[in-house]
Order: sequence, then C-alpha cells, then structure tokens
Amino acid sequence: MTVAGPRTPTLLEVEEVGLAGDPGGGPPTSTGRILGKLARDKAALLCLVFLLIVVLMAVFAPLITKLSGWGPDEFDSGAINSDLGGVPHGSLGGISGEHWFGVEPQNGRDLFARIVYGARVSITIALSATVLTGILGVVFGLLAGFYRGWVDQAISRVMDFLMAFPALIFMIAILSSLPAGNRPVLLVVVISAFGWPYLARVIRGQTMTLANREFVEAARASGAKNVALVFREILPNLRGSIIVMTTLSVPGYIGTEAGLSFLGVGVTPPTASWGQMISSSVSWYSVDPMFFAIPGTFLFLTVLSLTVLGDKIRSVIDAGEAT
Amino acid sequence: MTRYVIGRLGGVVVILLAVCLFTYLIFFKLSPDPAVMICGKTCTPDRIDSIRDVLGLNQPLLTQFWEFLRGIVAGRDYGTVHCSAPCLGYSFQTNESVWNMLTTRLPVSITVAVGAAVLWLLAGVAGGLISAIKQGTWWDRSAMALALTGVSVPNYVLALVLQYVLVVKLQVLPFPAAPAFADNPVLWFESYLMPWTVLAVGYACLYARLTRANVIDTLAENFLRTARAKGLSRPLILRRHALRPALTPITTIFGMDFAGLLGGALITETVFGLNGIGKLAADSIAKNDQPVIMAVTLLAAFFVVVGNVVVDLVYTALDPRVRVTSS
Amino acid sequence: AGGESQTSAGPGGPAAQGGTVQVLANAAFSHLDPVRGFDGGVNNFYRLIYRTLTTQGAAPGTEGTKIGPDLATDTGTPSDGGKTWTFTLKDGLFFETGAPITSADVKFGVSRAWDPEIGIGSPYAKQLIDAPASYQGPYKSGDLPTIATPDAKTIVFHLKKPFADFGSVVAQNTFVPVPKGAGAGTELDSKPIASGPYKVSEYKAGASLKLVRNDKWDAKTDPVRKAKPDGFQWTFDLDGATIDERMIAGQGTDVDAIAGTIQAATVARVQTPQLKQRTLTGLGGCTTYMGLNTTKKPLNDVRVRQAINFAVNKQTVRDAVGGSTLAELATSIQPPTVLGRVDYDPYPSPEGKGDVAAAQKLLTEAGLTNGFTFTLDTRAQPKMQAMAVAIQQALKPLKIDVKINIIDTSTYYEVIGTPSQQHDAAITGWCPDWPSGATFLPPLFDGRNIVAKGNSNLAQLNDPAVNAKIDEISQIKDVNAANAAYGELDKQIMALAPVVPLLYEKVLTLVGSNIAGAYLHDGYSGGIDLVSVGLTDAGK
Amino acid sequence: MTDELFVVEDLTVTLPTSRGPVDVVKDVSFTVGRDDTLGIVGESGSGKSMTALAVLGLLPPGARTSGSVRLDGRELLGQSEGELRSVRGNAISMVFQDPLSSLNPYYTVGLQIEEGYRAHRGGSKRAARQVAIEAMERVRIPDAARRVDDYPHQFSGGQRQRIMIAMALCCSPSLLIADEPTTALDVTVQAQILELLAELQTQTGTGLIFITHDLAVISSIARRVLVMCAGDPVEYGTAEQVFSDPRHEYTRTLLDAVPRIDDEVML
Amino acid sequence: MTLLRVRDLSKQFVIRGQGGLLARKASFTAVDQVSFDVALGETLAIVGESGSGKSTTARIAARLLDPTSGSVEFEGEDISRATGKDLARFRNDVQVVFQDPFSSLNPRYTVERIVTAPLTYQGIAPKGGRRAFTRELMERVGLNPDHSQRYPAQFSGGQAQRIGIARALAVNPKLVICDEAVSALDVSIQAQVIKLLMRLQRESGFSYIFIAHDLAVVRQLSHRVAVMSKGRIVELGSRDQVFGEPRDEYTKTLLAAVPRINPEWDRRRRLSKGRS
Ligand SMILES: Nc1ncnc2c1ncn2[C@@H]1O[C@H](COP(=O)(O)OP(=O)(O)OP(=O)(O)O)[C@@H](O)[C@H]1O
Ligand SMILES: Nc1ncnc2c1ncn2[C@@H]1O[C@H](COP(=O)(O)OP(=O)(O)OP(=O)(O)O)[C@@H](O)[C@H]1O
Ligand SMILES: [Mg+2]
Ligand SMILES: [Mg+2]
Ligand code: NI
Repeated sequence: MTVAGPRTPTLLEVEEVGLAGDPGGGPPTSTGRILGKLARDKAALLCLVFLLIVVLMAVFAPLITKLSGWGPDEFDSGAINSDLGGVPHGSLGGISGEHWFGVEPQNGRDLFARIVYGARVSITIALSATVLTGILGVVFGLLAGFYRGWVDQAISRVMDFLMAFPALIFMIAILSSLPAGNRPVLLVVVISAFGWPYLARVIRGQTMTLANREFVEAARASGAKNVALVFREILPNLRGSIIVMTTLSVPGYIGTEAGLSFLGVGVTPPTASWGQMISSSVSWYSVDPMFFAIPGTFLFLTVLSLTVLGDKIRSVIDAGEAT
Repeated sequence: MTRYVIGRLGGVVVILLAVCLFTYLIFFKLSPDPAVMICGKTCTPDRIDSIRDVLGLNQPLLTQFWEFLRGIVAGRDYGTVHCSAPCLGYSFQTNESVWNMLTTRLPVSITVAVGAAVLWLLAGVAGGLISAIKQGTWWDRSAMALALTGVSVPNYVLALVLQYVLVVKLQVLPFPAAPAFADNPVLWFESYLMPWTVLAVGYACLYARLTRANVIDTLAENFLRTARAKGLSRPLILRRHALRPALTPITTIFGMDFAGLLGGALITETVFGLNGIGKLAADSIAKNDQPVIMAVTLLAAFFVVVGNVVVDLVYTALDPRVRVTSS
Repeated sequence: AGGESQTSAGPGGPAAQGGTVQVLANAAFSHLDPVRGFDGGVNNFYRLIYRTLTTQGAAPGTEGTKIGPDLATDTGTPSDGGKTWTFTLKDGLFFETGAPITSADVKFGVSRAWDPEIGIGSPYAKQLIDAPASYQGPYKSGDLPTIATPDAKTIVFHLKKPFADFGSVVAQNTFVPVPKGAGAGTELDSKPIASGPYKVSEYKAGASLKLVRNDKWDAKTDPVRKAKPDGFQWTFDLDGATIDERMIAGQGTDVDAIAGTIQAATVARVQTPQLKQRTLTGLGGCTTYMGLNTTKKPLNDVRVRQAINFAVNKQTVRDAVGGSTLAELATSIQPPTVLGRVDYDPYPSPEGKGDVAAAQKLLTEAGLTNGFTFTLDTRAQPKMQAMAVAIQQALKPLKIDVKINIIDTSTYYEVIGTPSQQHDAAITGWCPDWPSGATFLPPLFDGRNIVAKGNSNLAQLNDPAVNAKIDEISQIKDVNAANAAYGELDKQIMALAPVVPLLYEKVLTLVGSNIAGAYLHDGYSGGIDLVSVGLTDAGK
Repeated sequence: MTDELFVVEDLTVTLPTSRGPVDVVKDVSFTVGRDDTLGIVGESGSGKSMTALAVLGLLPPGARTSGSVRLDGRELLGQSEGELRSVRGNAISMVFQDPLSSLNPYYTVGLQIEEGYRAHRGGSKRAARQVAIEAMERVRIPDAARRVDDYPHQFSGGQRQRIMIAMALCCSPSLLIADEPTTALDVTVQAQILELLAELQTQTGTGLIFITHDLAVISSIARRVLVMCAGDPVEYGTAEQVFSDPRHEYTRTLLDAVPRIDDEVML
Repeated sequence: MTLLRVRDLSKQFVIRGQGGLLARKASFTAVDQVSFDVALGETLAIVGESGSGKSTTARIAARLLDPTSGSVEFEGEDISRATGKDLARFRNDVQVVFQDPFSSLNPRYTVERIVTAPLTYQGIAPKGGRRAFTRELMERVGLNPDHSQRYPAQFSGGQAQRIGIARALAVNPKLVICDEAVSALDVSIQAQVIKLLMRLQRESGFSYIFIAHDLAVVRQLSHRVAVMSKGRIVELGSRDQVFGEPRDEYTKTLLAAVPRINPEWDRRRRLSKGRS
C-alpha cells in the first residue's frame, strides 16, 4: 500500500526560509539570562567592574593623566636618587601626592601614568592575541579532530611545523627582520601565528573523542552539515577546556609581549606596556618592591577577573544542568 | 598500526627538513652576515671576504643548505678542520663543535624537564582533582586562586623571589648550579629543586585548572553513577573512572609541554645559570651564532615533532572510541 | 688622568700564597685562542696563561697602563727611523709543555694573525707589520718572510711605515708565542698552550674554566705577575642579579670570589659599611657617545650638532645607566684614562643638565625653530634603550622628535657600521686598545677610514683639517708628545660636534671577604687585575 | 512480616529545578522479601528510576530524601558514602535504564564487570576475568570469551543491557534492582534472562525489584506490584489483585492500553 | 512507489583478533546480504534477535555508517555515495530516532534547542517562534511543555526517548527510522505516540522503518515485517503473513515466546470492568 500525495506540513505549521534566515539557533534565553544572573553575582560584578575600569583607563588615558599631572614619558629627576643607582626618594617607591603610584627608578617617570597608558598596549595585545589564537586554535583543532583523514594530516602537519620552532627564537628573528610598521599589530599576528597550535591540538584530541559520540550522529541524521556538527554540537562540549586555556593565555601573552619588548622587538620605547614594566622591575625587586608590585597587581587582577568571569559564565550556562 | 607509525615517522622527517630549510632561510638570509660578526670590531672588507670563503658563505644558498644536510649524515670539512658525522658545524663564536655543545648540555635540560614534569603533574593533577571533588568549597576556591596567582607571576620573577627567600634569606638551599648526580646526590637535588619548582608552577596551575574542568564534566556522567553503584572504593572511582577520561585530553598538552621543555627551558635555565639547551639557545640568539641556533632549533623541533607523534599514539591507545575509527 | 679616576685600594691587605680564586662571570670568554680574542675581559684573562713581548703594568692608576717588558728584555729597539723593531727574549722561558720559548715561536704566534680564519682579534700586527699581500698565515702560506729571527732569542719586525709606539703594540694578544706548527683550526680555543703562570686544566665551554699552576713558568723571569693563588675557577653565564646576590651574601666559596660590575638596582644595597669595604670602583676606560651622522640633513649643519650637544641632559642619561655611582658625565671624546687627555667642556651646561636656551639659539640660527625629526639607533638592551629615551626626552623642548630604532644586539655593530644602513644617530661606545689617543681618535674620525662595511667612523666625519692633523701626529716620534697632540685634536674635533660624548662609565664591583690584592686595572676596561689578585687566607 | 528483606517506608525524593524543588517521588512504601519479586510499573517519568536511585543514595546532586529504607533491618537512607559502599554492588545491585551512557566508554566491558566483583570479593585478576566471562555467557552474549575485551560502543543495544545485568549479578546480591532491564531484548532472549533471574532467586534467595513497562512480564514474574503515577504510589498489592481487580483509575487505563499481539489491528 | 531500496547490504566490523595488541585484525559480519524495500507511506517493521544487526542496518540506511558492500537507493538515487546537496536533501527527508535515548541528546543543550535543531540545520524557521513550536511538539509526545528549558539529564529515560521522537518529527521527513523508539514508554503513552505516528502517516504519507521487540506493537502498526537473525533477514513478508503463517523457524520461536498477561487475571479484570 502506498500513500502518495502532496507533502503538506500537517503536524506543525512551518515555513521555509532561505539559509540566511535565523542562523543563530542558540538557546534563545542565553544572553539575557546570563547577564541577568551575572549581575546578581557579587564576585562576577566585581570582576566586571574592574575590567571596565581597566578598559576605561585605556580609553581615556590622556584625560586621566592630565588630571594626575604627569605624562607617561615625563622624566622627574627630582624624584630619584642618582647616587644610589636611581632608586626613588622616599619609601614605597616614591608614592606621594604628586606621584600616586610612585615613580620608575632611574628616570622618575610617573608609574600611574605608565600603568594607565600601559593598559592600552598590554590589554589590546593580550586580548587580541588571545582572541585570535582562540579562534584559530578552536577552528583548526575542531576541523582536524572532526574530519580526520587528510584534513587532519594537513592541519596537524602545519601545527607540527609551527610548534617545532622554538617560538621565542623565531618571534625575535621574524620581528627583528620585519619593518617596524605597526608594532602592536605585528606582535599580535606573530604571537598568534605561533600560539594557536597549542590550543588546537588539545581541541583536536577532545574533538576526536566527541565526534564519535552518538549525539553527533543524531545531529547528522537531523540534517546537520559537517560545519554545523562541528560548531553547534561539538564546540559547546569543549567549553571547559577552552575557557581554561584562553583565560590562562592572557597573562602568557602579556608576558610574551614583555619579553619581546625587552628584547627590543616588541613595542618601542618610551611606549609603556605592563609587561615591559614588569620585566624591567624584576631586577629592582629587593630595592624598590613597589615598582614590581604595582604593575604586577594590575596584571594579576586583570587575569583574576577574566578567569573568575569565565568560570561564572560557565556555571551560569551550566546552571540548568546542575541544579 | 605499524603502517601508521611508519607513515608518521616519515612525516617527522619531512617536517624536520622543512623546519631546517625555514630556519636556514630565516637565519642565514634575513639576519646579518656572520662573517661581519666574526670579523669583529676592527674589520676590513678583505677579511670579511676570506671568512665568507672558508665558511662557504659565498656559495648559493641551496648549495649551502645541501652541504649542511650532508654534513649531518656524512660529516664535512671546514677549511683545515674536519667535522665528523653527525656534523652540525662549528659555532661561529666559540669554534666548538655544535654537536659537542648539544650533547654536553642536553643532560641538564633533560634533568630540568623531567624533574619539573614530575612535580607539575603531581601537583597539577592532584590539585585539580581535589578541587573538582570539593567543587565550590573553601579548598576549591583557594586552590584555584593559588593557581591563578601561579600563572600570573612571570617565572623569572618567581625565580628571583624564591632565590632571595630560600637561598639568600633563609639559606636553606644553595645557589643553583648543575652538579653531577654521582658527585653529591643531595647537593644535586637541592640545586635542581628551585629550577624544577619555578618551571613547574606555571604548568601545574594550568594543569590543575584543566583537570578540574574536565573532572567536573566527567563527574556528571552516568557511568560514574554506575561505578558508585558497584560499590567501588572512592580512590578507585576517582582514579579509574573520573580521572582517565579527564586526563586523556591532558596527555596532549603534557606531550607538547614536555617535548617543548626537552628543547630547553630558555628563561629558567638563563635565570639560574643552568647550562642547558635553553641557555645555549638564548646565548646563541644574543650572539647570532647561526650554526648553534640552527642546531638548537633542530633539536627542539625533533623533540616536539616526535613528542606529537607519541601523543597521538598514546591518545588513540587511551581512547578506545578514537582507536576504532582510526584503524 | 682626571682626578675622579681614582681607584680605591684593594681591600683585604696583601695576598697570601695559595688557594683558588673564584670568578663569577656573566658571559663566557669569547675565545681562548690569543689571536681570536680581543676585548678588555679576555685580555685581562690572557695575562694569566699567556705572555707577550711586552705587557702593561700591574698596579692601579696610570702605573698599570705603563708598558714594560715581559718575554722581551726591554720594550724594543727601533731602527731605520722607527720602521724596524728588534726584541730580545729573556732566558728561562718555557711553554707548559716544557719546551723552551724561542723567537721562532713568537714569530709563529704573530704570523697566525694573518690567517683569515683565526686572525680575527687585535688588528694591529697586520696593520703595521709588512707582509706579502697574499700572505694567509703559517698554516696556509707557511713562513712569514718579513719577520726575522736571526737567533733563538732575537726577533726583528719590519713595519710598513714608522710607528713610534710599537713597544705598546707588542703587548697585544697577537704577540703570544705559539709552538711552531701548533694551534691550527680551533685547537687553541679549547686547549691553549700556556706560557704564563697558569694553565687550563678543565674547560667546559659556556660553563666553567679551571686554571692551575703552570710549573714551567719561572717567577724570576716575570716582574709583572704576582700569581699568588694556586688556581682560578670561573663559573660562566650566571645571571647578573644572581651574581650580585651571591656576592652580597658571600656564602661558602663565594668569599673567595670576584665578579664584574654590579647592576644598577644593586647600588642602593651595597651602601652598608660592611659591603662598602668590599667594593672597588673606578673608571672603565671607555667613552659612551652618540654619533651624529654628518651626511644626513639637518645634522650636516654643524650648528644643529652643536645645539644637540648643548641640549642633551647628561644627568638623565647617567641616571639611565645607574646614576653617579656607575658613570661620570663625559665632556670630551677621550676618557680620563687616556694619556695626554685634556679635561675641558666645549658645550657646558649647569650640572650637565643641558642648556636648552643655548641650543635653541643655535637652532634658530640654523633656521630650525620648529624642530625636526631624526632617528636614533640603539641596541636592544635595557640600558641602551634607557639612554636613548633620556636623549629623546631631553630634545623634546626643542621640538626635536627622536625616533628610537632598536637593533638586535648581535647585529647592532654591523648595521651602524654600514653607512648605507645607518640612520641619523647611534649610541655606542669606544675603548682604547691601549691608553693612547692613537687607538681612539683616528679610528673614529679619520675620514679616509669610512668603509662600506665595518665602519667605525659613525659620524662619517671627513674633515680635511682633522685628517691632516691625524697624519701629522702619526709622524711624531715621541709617544708623550703624540699623546698631548691627540688631546688637542680632541678639542679640534669636538668643535665640529660630530658626536655627543655622554658618559664615562664606571666600574663598581664587590669582592669576596677573603679576597686580597684586588684593584681595578685601567688597561682592562676596569676589570680586577687578575695577575695580582689573591686570597687573604689561602687555607679557608 | 518481620523477616522482610527490604522495606521502604514513606520515601519522598525532592529534586531541585530552576523553578524550585519538586517532589518526584512522594511517600512511596513497599516491601520485598527474600526470593520475592516486586514489580514497579507506571507512567514514564513517574519517579520509578528515582525511587531506585534513592535506595542506593545515587540521586543527582542537590536531591533530598525523607522516609526510611531498610535492608535486613539496617537503615540505608542518610548513611555516609563509606557505609553505603559496602552495600552497593554487594548486598544491593542495580541495573540502570540507559546502558550506553551508564557504561564507561574508556574501558572494556570485561574490566567493568570484573572491578565490581573484585571490589567486594577480592581475588586475582584472572579469577575475576573468568567470572566476567561466565557472567557474560549467562546473559547469552555470544562468543563471550572474545567479547569480554570489547568496548561498550561495540555492542548492540540489547547486548549492552545484558552486560549491565551481568555486572549486577556477578556478586550474587541479596537485592537486585533492575530498571527496565529487558526493554531492548527480543522476546526469546528476554525469556532466557527472566529464567536466569528466577533461577538466581531460588538459588540465593535474592529479592528482586523489577521496573518495567511490560505488564505481561510483570504478570509473569512479580509477586507484588507497585503502580506509580506522577510521583505518587497509586496502587500497591499482589500481582493477582492489581491485574485482576485494579482499584485505581490509572491502573485500569494502563491495563486497557496494553497492546496484545492478538488484538484487532487498527490499521 | 518505492521510497527506499536496500540491496545486498553487508557490514563487517573490524575487530581485535586473538593475541594481544599487535594482533592482526579480524572482521565480524554484523549485517549480511540484507535487501528490502520501503514504499511511500508504508511501515516496514524489523524485528529479531538482539545483536542481529537491526540497528546497524538502520544506521546504514540513514547513511550514518558506510556499508562494506551493497547499495541503498532513496527515491531512485543511490545515496551511499551521495555528497553535498544530494546528501543534504536525503538527510532532510530521513529522520532517525535512536535506540539509546540519553546518548543521542547533546548534554549541553536544552530540550528546546535539541528539538528545534533539525529546523535550524535545514534552514527552516518555525512559525510562531521556537518556544511555541517546542511546546506544541512536546505536548504531542506527552511531555510537559513547561520543561522546554531543561537539559536532557533532568529527564527520565522515557521522557528522553520522547525528546528524540519529537526531534525526528520536528521537520517533515519522508522516512522516519525508529530504532526501538517506544520501548521505554509506558503503555498508555506508547499508545499515544503510536497513534501520532499513524496519523502522520495517514495525513502526510510518512514511511517508517520501525525496529522493535514488542511484537504486539509491531503488529499494530506495520504493513510489512522483516525478521532478522544473525545478520540476515530470515523472513520478510506482509504483516499478516509473518504473524499469521510464519515460515521461518526463528520467527515461529519468536512468536511463541511473546509474554502475555496472565490470561486468567485479564479475563477477571475485563469481567469486573464490564460490571462496574
Ligand atoms: N562498532 C562495532 N564494532 C564491532 N562490533 C559491533 C560494532 N557495532 C555493533 N557491533 C556488533 O554488530 C552486531 C549487530 O549490532 P546491532 O547494534 O546492529 O544489533 P541490533 O540488532 O540492533 O541489536 P539490539 O536489538 O540488541 O539493539 C552485534 O553483535 C554487535 O556486537
Ligand atoms: N536531575 C533532575 N532534575 C530535575 N528533575 C528530574 C531530574 N531527573 C529526573 N527528573 C524528573 O523526575 C521525574 C522522575 O524521573 P524518573 O527517572 O524516576 O522517571 P521514571 O519513572 O523512571 O520514568 P521512565 O519510565 O521514563 O524511565 C521525571 O519527571 C523527571 O523529569
Ligand atoms: Mg526510568
Ligand atoms: Mg539495536
Ligand atoms: Ni669572536
């Protein structure tokens, strides 16, 4: 017995739309609900506020330093003791009404102004490198792990190739042979180019496991194309690793930027960056601990805020599942 | 399986060749003329030329590269000196055989890497596991806060601070050096303890957080309920059922990190004055000592690429679902 | 010499016989082969294992830079109007192998300098001694006919042109004797053949070096080297901060240790009386300066260069390297340790803080009221960058915009030494090979020395009057008169302002509490004279 | 009845949800004797599985329970993990409803059967492996000696279910809770498994709680039946009573809905 | 009109041979020379022994697994080698309900997201919005629509199974492959779901491949029945033929083993019902 006839939607009214229509498909509640929940969480709110302050600092740096009185590059020889190797006068690294966070040894530049301006460089570089490596790492890791076969071979060999180079050595070699141009952009590109395979390999491994899970097969049967399988079905199951690895890469990249700046291939002086401040403060740790403590604290708090926020977002998303 | 391994090893050779060539191009083409650097402070164009001649720098680049590769397999001659296989050339700066430089420094790097790896695996995995089990408790929060502090502190800072506290102030450890194990095992251990710790801290923090995230995911799986229903002891449940799925992805990272370290822990070795591959790399970059850079790169590349092959094999061995489709 | 260059007397009293001196070093020696190595640190070290025909003294201050006989019986006998120099060897000289040191060995050692592969150190032998144009050293070209050894004790050098100070030249490392036929390739870099009081017993490149007594060395033949300790032990490649920590802590064998200059951050920590007792300070003997490329606009205008000379705040530059403890403000090109140097300040400003008004006046004259932009090359080193920033900051009020261009340390000299790649200005330094203007002004300012690669005349100054003066001085037979003339030449050059002398950097070093007989040697970039240092208590 | 093996009294299970706590099991009481079988039937989502999980303290995190659960007079509810451990898999075994996700994909089924046995009975690896193979043979897995080293994803749905049963049986528990253990089995294999369970009961006096939707199976093996609907125990009595004279409306609806192979065909 | 045509399908799994890790691979034939057709608007039931290859056959028919040999044609086109658009069209037309309820639901998504996933994947927007669409669908399969924001782990086995069914019915497939789709449902909900399936067949002409062990259910809704044992189809015929006059020995055993409610009790209940 065969029942032929026009295939009219009867069960539920559906209307066909082109592929352009409604590509989101995510849980409709997410953004609103997540923000709402975060706003109610004290710790998350604190982190958000801190990050906001840092961002505002970066954006309004010139304005802020006008208020504080000292520019980031202005020397203040009066604030340091030339006979003692250039340590700041006074205790606590020269903290005073004039220099709110004290001054840099050897030249007396205002630490507050440098922190404010440094936020511009460091945050931009670290966050964009994190985002870029995050995207590259996740996308290529997913593709390699999902497709296996020659796609995996190709991506994996490229990763092997990039990872095989001692990254720091090559960043130096490449950066020093490239024209100066826009340093921060260059830094981001080079750091990301060498950074993504690390994340990608982890993602690849987990993807290989997940790709064999039955729900992926189920989605395939539902008509999901491979790309949808990879990004809609597998990706959400990787967020634990992704959140951990990307939040932790922020201090890593700030450190890399510092190292490269220190070696002369990063941002050019007198531009301030947190990393550069931290690495030049290292040798002063016993004489002028504040010089290290101040940029160190800012870096630490930024990373802490990002991580805590990452964890909170994750647990808010999880909330439905766990409780 | 065997075919797969052979194929991968073939891939290793290809990658190493590519790395070689690329390094060669970058350092021999993009960076300044080694002859000028050898030539020193007071230098004449004539002398530069004759140095170039001896080093074979006047030949076309590909010929030079070929000579270099051949040297690795068959040895080669430089002017009046012979360099026997595996010949990686002579340092422009110290005139030492690069091969010798590598072999004398490798044990130090291996000691540093192995010790640190043991430390960070133990600390990271244990910390992450306990945090995951006690999720949300006081212990969990403080452990994760500690982990954050750990990664946020650059390791050269940690190195100096540790040195200041433990060696200078408290005098419980000697200043780091690289004594031979056989001479004085206690001193050996004490000397390496700080480098190990400094190196391990950053990794331990990352591993702890990853372990925690993965274990939490695993703890929610139904099969964990089954394990509990069987009345297995808690350690067994955690070790076998929770940790194994959680750690499988971590093997990937561990392989990369460990292999990377075998190629030298640049900063730690430099800060502590340990004569390993990392310090050699740092020095040779500072001096633009191309043959050494080349060799260090190759060695590091070798470890990383082989490490990746091992990781892939281990991964498939650890995860049966991956294994089946890979055959 | 300037009054500030006073070297503090060595702590710890006279050195006792015996013991091992520990040396904590930042970097390893470049080469152990005497014709390869050529810098203050390695020259100082070579005196422990090698001897040369003559050598510098062993004492603080100018006594130390005085040339005296070593292997030779005197500082040489010139003839032929200073074109031929004859030296006679002492009796009782032996290599560590027990073989006697003959004039042929000295000749063999010198002729190695012509080998393009290994003769990369001191250039003076090759520059001054006459040799066939095609000569490529003894391993390739065999015997060098222009050096005569009429007998085992006598050696005769024929120069290309007369050279009054040749007695100082034979103190260079290239004049170390090498047993005939030995030392091909890299042999000496790993296993030197000692002629001095010590020999190498163990050498781990980049890690450590151990010296023990060379019992074939006879103290009676050597008035210079006290050689009190039984040995030396170097530990290389230590982190600067670690060295400072260890020296301050002074635990274990570190009481027997010496080291290089401390870091700026350590200055404040060595101010306690106990530590002050253990510090040595003095000039390093070099000048740090900023070269102004006279071929580039607007630096080709002497008024602009003079304006910059006026405007630079040398105080902030000094603070950048560690303040008054670690450097003095420079006024002339030649540092105070150079003989015949005149102390003067052509571009004075209050406390060296820069005279912006004077500078502005000159710029206005030059029509640059609105300032200009120039690029300053500097090394990728924190200290160098800090100096560049200080200069940049000092020139800001003049609306001079300084673009800092950082160049990798390893390639820095190549870049700035290549006129086609060099920018408008560069920060660098120069140390004399021996304390005479002869090794300072001609290499830096002789316009005929400008070469396409490896150029050291960074200002690219090609002034006929200066060139003529250089030629004139080279004709002066009397060494002292020549040095005095160089002092005047210094003034003549500074009037053209091709460079901005910035600093005379100082050495500040801590020694272990058991160290005796330590003083800074002016001839070795202010390093502790190794041939005199020893231990107070050798049994410790 | 004093020598009841297993007694549940007024068991209530409360689960947290985003809309506040929800009672998914309300005041359930029943008893199971030795060599006795209790059948639990009911609406899908009525709390059958939660009842079973509550007994062993395996509820999802955040769940609360009240009432009393006693095995041989020993209270189980609110016991520490440590005390429950000796009971789980030993005195009380459980067959879970969803076999694939309940088996650890990283280990061979053999190991997963063995480990429970060794946790309670000890013995060598080899002996345990033999036990595992025998258990698999008993549940009719073909070629058990080879398949003992296969991984869960290599088995068919019914085979996985049987592996869960094998796992539960290998320690000869005094109480076996089987949550829909035969839904994925064809009728012949199902019959064999049921026979196996009956055999076990007569041999060792095991009490059996059998959760299923298959009323025919219940009618053939259960002595007593508990019917649940939306968390409530709507009917509890002997099988004969429940099947022949259902008191509650829901039970009647349920029995009416049972499809019979000889029913008239609607199609 | 034949919708799906399966011919000589075989599937061999590579399995570990004897002798440790390095042993040679052996193979195991899970499906052996299976052929059948499914017509438009028809229900083909597959029954048979556990482990006889039913799920494997279904997977191959849905092209979730590649056969070792044999062909699968859908609407006259060989889909075992289809790619791109053809494959996408095939996937849109064929939906699968999986045997294992939890494993086939993405643990990270809410029911709403899971149920509407096929729409998203096929670029269809539900009329009236996702929320309403989901609620209606959930209601149809007997789920509480208020639970649309819950995650799979918060459901019971039978509920999870119904989520799977709802997902398959969210789009308008031509063929639905139900692998033990109703086994975890209580009989009343089972009846509701079966009615739904049959209505859809009547109204929209769905075809089904219905794998089940419950022969009573199979008899209710199948047009034709295939009986599998040890990887082979041992009997394939119309429902009445297979149930009425089974030819194969295995089919007979199967039918004989069907459990029934104690007939005595059943009779008594009917009587009492009649009385009340
Ligand atoms: N990935 C695999 N590797 C090896 N063997 C497998 C694999 N998947 C299934 N099998 C085997 O193939 C056979 C058929 O499995 P299939 O899942 O098709 O059975 P089924 O008829 O659906 O059984 P059930 O009714 O129990 O679900 C089984 O014996 C099973 O063990
Ligand atoms: N983690 C959870 N959080 C909240 N509610 C839950 C959770 N797990 C299950 N439930 C709900 O508890 C009720 C009882 O579930 P249970 O698994 O006991 O049902 P069941 O009787 O076994 O049903 P089935 O026959 O379908 O397996 C269901 O309505 C289910 O939705
Ligand atoms: Mg259930
Ligand atoms: Mg199946
Ligand atoms: Ni050199």
